[in-house]
Amino acid sequence: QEPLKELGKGEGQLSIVAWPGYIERGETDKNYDWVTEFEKKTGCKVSVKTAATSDEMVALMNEGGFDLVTASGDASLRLVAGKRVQPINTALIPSWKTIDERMQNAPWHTANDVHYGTPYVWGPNVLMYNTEAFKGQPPKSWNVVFEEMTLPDGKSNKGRIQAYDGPIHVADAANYLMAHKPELGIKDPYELNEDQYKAALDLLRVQRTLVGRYWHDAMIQIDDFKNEGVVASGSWPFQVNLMQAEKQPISSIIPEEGVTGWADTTMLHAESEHPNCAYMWMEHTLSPKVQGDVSAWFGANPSVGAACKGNELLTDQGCATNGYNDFDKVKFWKTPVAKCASQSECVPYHRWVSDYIGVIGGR
Amino acid sequence: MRSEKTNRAPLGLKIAAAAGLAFMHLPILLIFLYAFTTEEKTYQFPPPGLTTQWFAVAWNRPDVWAALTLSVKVAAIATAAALVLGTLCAAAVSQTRFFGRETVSLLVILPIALPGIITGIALRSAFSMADIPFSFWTIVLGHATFCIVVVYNNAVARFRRISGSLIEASLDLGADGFQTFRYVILPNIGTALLAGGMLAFALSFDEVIVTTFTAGQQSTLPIWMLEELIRPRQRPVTNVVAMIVVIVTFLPILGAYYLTRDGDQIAGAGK
Amino acid sequence: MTTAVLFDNVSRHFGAVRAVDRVNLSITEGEFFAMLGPSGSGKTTCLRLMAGFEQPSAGHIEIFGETAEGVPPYRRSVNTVFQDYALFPHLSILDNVAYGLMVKGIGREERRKAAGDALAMVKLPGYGARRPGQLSGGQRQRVALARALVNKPKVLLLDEPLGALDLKLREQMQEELKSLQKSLGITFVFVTHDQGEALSMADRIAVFNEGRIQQLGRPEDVYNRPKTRFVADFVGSSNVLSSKLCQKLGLTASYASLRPEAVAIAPASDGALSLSGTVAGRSFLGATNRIVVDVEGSRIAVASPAAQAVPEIGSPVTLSFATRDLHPMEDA
Amino acid sequence: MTTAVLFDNVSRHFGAVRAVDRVNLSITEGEFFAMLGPSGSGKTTCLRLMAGFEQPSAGHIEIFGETAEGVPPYRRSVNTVFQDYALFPHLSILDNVAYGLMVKGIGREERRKAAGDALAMVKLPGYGARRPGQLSGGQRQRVALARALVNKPKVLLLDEPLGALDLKLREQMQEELKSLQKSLGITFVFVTHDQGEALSMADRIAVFNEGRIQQLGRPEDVYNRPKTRFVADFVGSSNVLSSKLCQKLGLTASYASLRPEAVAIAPASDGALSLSGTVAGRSFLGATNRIVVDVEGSRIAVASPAAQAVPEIGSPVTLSFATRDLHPMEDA
Amino acid sequence: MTVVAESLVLPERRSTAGRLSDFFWRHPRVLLTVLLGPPLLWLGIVYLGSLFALLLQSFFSIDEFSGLINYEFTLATYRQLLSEANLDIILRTVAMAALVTLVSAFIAFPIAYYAARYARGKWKALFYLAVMLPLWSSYLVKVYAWKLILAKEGILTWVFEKLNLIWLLDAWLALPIVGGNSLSVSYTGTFIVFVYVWMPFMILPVQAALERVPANLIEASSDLGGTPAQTFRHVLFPLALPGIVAGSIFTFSLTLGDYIIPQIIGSSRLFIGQAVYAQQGTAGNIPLAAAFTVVPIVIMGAYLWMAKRMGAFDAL
Ligand SMILES: Nc1ncnc2c1ncn2[C@@H]1O[C@H](COP(=O)(O)OP(=O)(O)OP(=O)(O)O)[C@@H](O)[C@H]1O
Ligand SMILES: Nc1ncnc2c1ncn2[C@@H]1O[C@H](COP(=O)(O)OP(=O)(O)OP(=O)(O)O)[C@@H](O)[C@H]1O
Ligand SMILES: NCCCCNCCCN
Ligand SMILES: [Mg+2]
Ligand SMILES: [Mg+2]
Repeated sequence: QEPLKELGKGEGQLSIVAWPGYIERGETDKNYDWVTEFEKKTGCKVSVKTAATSDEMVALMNEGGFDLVTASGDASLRLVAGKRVQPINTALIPSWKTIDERMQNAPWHTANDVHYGTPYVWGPNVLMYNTEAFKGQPPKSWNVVFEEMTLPDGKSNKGRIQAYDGPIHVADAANYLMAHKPELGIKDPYELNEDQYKAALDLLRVQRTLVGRYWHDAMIQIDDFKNEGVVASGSWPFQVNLMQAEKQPISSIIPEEGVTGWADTTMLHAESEHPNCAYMWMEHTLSPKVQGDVSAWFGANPSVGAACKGNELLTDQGCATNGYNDFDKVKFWKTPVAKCASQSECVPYHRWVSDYIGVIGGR
Repeated sequence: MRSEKTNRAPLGLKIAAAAGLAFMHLPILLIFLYAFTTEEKTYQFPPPGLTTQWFAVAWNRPDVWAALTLSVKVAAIATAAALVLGTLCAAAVSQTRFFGRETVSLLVILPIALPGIITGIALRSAFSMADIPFSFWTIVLGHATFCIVVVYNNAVARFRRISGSLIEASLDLGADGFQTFRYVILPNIGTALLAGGMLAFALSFDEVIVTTFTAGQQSTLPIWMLEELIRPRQRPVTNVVAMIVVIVTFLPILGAYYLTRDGDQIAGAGK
Repeated sequence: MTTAVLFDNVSRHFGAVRAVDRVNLSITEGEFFAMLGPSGSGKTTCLRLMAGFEQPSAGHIEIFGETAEGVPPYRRSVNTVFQDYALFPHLSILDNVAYGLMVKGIGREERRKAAGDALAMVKLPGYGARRPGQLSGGQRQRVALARALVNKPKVLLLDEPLGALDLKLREQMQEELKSLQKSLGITFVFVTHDQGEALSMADRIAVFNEGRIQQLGRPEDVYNRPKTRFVADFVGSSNVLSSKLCQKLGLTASYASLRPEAVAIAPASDGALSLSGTVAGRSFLGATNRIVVDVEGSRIAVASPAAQAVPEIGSPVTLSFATRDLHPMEDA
Repeated sequence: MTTAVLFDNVSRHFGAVRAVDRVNLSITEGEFFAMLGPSGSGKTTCLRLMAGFEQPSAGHIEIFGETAEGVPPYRRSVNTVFQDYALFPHLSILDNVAYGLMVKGIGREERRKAAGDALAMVKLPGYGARRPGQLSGGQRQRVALARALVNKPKVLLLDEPLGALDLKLREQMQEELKSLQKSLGITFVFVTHDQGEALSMADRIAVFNEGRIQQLGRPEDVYNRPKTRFVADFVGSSNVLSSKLCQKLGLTASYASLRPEAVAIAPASDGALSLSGTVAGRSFLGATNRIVVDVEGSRIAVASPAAQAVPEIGSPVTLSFATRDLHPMEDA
Repeated sequence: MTVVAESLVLPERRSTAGRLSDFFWRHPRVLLTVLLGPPLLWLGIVYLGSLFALLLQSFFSIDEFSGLINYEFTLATYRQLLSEANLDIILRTVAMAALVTLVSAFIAFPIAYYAARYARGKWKALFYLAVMLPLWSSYLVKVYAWKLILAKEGILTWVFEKLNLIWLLDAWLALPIVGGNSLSVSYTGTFIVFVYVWMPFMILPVQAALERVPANLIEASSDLGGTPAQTFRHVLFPLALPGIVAGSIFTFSLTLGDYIIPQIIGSSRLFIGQAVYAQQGTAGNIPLAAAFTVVPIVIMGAYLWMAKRMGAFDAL
């Protein structure tokens, strides 16, 4: 498919599949609004469909009817392979050149030197915890969510932790094993041979005994921290920010094992009906203002360096707090494939999917 | 039944029935209670304070009105379609004899006896195969499919009660088929159709699962509620809406009861 | 004399069931015609063939000389009084009666007047505003009658119209129906399984069994001279003398009928026949005592006037009767 | 002679309705006792009081000398044959009949045997495996009977058990019931609104009207010597002579009854009374002709033997009857 | 009395309706077709057609990487359906549905029985309303109300605390399988909410069946010596059974397919509805989703067949 040659008039409409919290029009907090102005400026009316997991995003895009998707690394190449998204003409996006160099040619949206979208924001999967349960002794390791232990408040962590309800969470277990079982020889948490994979699943089976309910939806996780006595879980900075704003005793850290993370790309559907509006939106999202606002709201890092300075909501320390400088420590989500780079044969994603359902089901 | 006036229910039965009813209703009272709470972000128990402000807030929220209007429209049209199809089917099954008559009742029951998710997915994939875009009409189609059975059940039960000789009497007295329908059949099944229609409306009005699969971007009241419950802005507004729906539907339910009371029970109601 | 209804070899089969089987009959205009027979013998089916609710499987039906097949019920000037009355529950009594006129397009005032007159004729003036549910069985029956009669049908079909009524009420209605038929001169075809009813009301009776007419004739003929065993058994409580007894009495027929009231408990006088047996049962019927006598294994019932002494059970008695009261019968 | 059932001034009121009103009766063990009366006269309610489904509002009931109040139906050795049989549709015929034994804890084999015997007694051997829906009305009635009798009740209550049956079947069942009662010696309390049935079957009859007993006595007494106008009217088709006619005949009573079969159409012979009038109607009843004569505005029915000639309608006739056939009555 | 028919056959009506009526009378098959056509077209063609199309999809497979459907006949999807993890899901769901149905019948029966046999006049209307109102209140709002009740820091805990019964709750939650960290993340919680939401669907059919039991059968049983308990066991219950079966069609099927309740109240172990939803929506694996739907279809098919034989459809 050939990318768009030149920009025309807006079609008046734009529909986007996005992670919750990615596209705000001031309904939750009126300070966070990067849609209203865009609509006024371009006449493109934005509608958003949120998706809680990457798989859901892929499914929605396969089904069609959307223009854009904010795909994470574990979804983006699948979309490219499935020809669900089209290459973009960077020349039609004036702000392309302002993009952080680390992101400009990132492998999750570039295939054979062709770009399939504009970087949106990126961030780590942090360890969120309840400060009262940890009584001033913040956790240092992911072990609080993988192994049974007594927390500083004197009670066991059993039933009080959560884990992400997506197969990609297997990578978190692999990441933990990378640090704690070096003998397995894991080099990349997304590239696991049978033995490594089995060890990760075993670890997840232990975790199953500790988890009451897996988290699937950011808002429900917030609810569970408030009402279900959950005190620690892998999470997104988004939830941390929201709860802190509500004055909940919540904090987060990047544990010593490092973290997995996401770097998301705004990708254009192969059969988009509103490509002009879509290009306008991509351009819009690359403005330092929007980049800064999204980063502040979601607890993410901008893909445009300029956003780190002078954004009211993000503040000048924002980027540092959200880990802008830890880019290299984050193992970004990507889709596990059989033909992997670090070793001869890896367990492919479809097995992650079915086995993770099995683990949660108690197998 | 004649001596039952003098019979008293055994105490154990009374207690069991009362406990069952309490189980059914206490959570609903809770829903009502939270329509008045002053806390808007979480459902704190007991509520920190009580207020009636949410009624005004709900009244002024355009999204509430949009969802409500859509739901009413969908339910109304689905009910109308179910009324026509259900009545035709009931008339055919109860007034004539044909091969496969038994199968028809099975076919009519199927969309409600199969879990909604199956109906939903089946229709959804059929729509996308036939390249029908999701719209208001795809929702209506999905709803009408499982509403037919309620109308059908009510109508069949009533047809069974109209003695066959009533229709023959009309023909005998010189009324042709259409006159007989107009002057005898319709007046006699009217209340049953009304009751069936109301139940169909209620079913459609509260259907989430089938709607989830047959709606595009439209948001009916239950879809709106799902969104609100997962991503709350002003939580009590959802309760206000739920409460008002219950209260507003109170009278029609009572009406349906009195309309069909001395006839067949409105059995299988509200499926 | 015009023929009102003609059945020419009419059959109506439902699958394997021969509900009506090669029936021939011709009902004369103005006649009170009764169809008598046990349950399932095809009476209702015959009536429905006349009304047009059923079509014959074979044979031909004429009503007043015109072919009836293919004419829908609503275009036949034949009306029916249904067994369960089939009053329209949603209409007032007056509107029920006016229904036939309404669907013919008669104006409101005119049809209400006609309906009022019809109600007066069945002695229910002033009941017009009620609903069918507010009337007693006998009253409903009369409304059904008025509803049919207001259309001035040429033939009125009545399917056991008195079946649901109390004995007392039934007797009263029998008289009323009979006199109404006389005064209107309409042809009545009346279905019943009550022999008394048929005997007392009809000009002619057709006795049905298993879809066929067993005997067709005046009540006296049917009662006194049953043609078949079945008729003897079913109409009145005639005794059927077995071939053994017939032989003993020197008859050639293999069966004969003998009415209980034709038998006396007394030694035979000149020219009378006699049989002897023992009393097996007796019951008081008001006007008569019914005494059952065992004669060589056959039971013969005797209707003995109440005034006469009743012999004890077990006592031997002699029965006597005139030769002319014995009616030889076909075997069927 | 033991008293099986005793009603001492028993009343049962439903709100304003006096279903049973100060009834006294005493039923003797082994008796065939009939309760006769029009619809709504309280017969069923009396039966339900005996069975224990109703409790008296006032008065006292004893069954075999024991107080019945407060004893639930399932602890009374009284069984009922319900009008519509009330067979359990989900049980086989055998299990229906064995039901009473099962709930008493009788073992499976034993109760099946007893039930089989009971079915044989009512002439339904081999029907045990069927369902009630597969039987005809008369067969169901017999199953209901067997189901009650298998429990060996001391009193059997029967609520219009023959009401739903065909005339023919009814007559047959009447005989069977009667002989069964004789052979078992059980007390039968039998409700009916058919006077013929009551007269032919019962040892004694209680005639009910509006919750009260109008007359209690042997069938002959009730039929021949009705105590009240109501009884005369209801039992048999007695003529009730108005006070005007009574006066004319020189009687002191204000009403008198006169049975149709006691009247002859003939000039009065010695010592007989006579009245003259005109023939108003006539109908053939099989054994007799019923001739209705108008006498100064009152109608008097005459049962004239079928053999006798029937006068034309409108012709003047003279009626004659014996003085002893006139029964003076109470006004009620 | 003005209309006198001159001949047997009244004049033919000239109106279209009259002629059409005659036509239908002479050709009843055509009338039947007109009556049955539209509903059969809808249900038989559109609905059944969709179902078959869906089932057809279960014989395709999905490309694991791109998530696109591979339109070639294969039984691979069924092999996948029969994996241990998926069998767990099926078993778990069927067991839950059966239990929910059983307990719903248990709770519904006394209510239906009281309403059918004892409630009269105003009380009867009140009972009817009391049964209908929960049916008319939003399913979602009810489920969320239960989330509040069952949460670890929810109303039930609060009540148990006030009653000093918290040990009882803890003891229950300590049980294997039915227990968990809190009611809202345990099978117990899922079960309670299922029963709560679907039980009302059981009451009306049972009530209808009970109302059809003639009163004199109860009296006959009593007359024959049956105590009230025996009468219930041998007469009332067997005769109400078709109603229970009719009601259970709903409790069973609705439990079988629900994905919202176990998602909100539960332990993240999937139920069939969730699996279908996840495979269809989240994973975009339509073939596997279709294969999953075969399970409820087969179960409900067998169930309906049995129910029909029991005469339960008359009680619907
Ligand atoms: N529509 C039908 N389909 C099948 N069989 C029928 C139908 N109508 C009548 N029959 C059968 O035909 C026979 C005659 O029935 P019909 O109703 O004419 O009898 P009947 O003499 O009126 O009896 P009853 O006195 O019980 O009313 C019966 O065996 C009946 O079962
Ligand atoms: N449970 C009741 N509640 C109110 N009224 C009743 C009740 N049972 C009977 N009655 C009334 O009591 C009167 C006598 O009724 P009962 O059933 O005893 O009459 P019956 O002589 O058996 O009449 P039928 O011949 O019609 O059966 C009637 O007026 C009836 O309406
Ligand atoms: N009161 C409505 C509850 C929702 C149940 N819907 C069932 C539809 C099944 N297809
Ligand atoms: Mg008939
Ligand atoms: Mg009675």
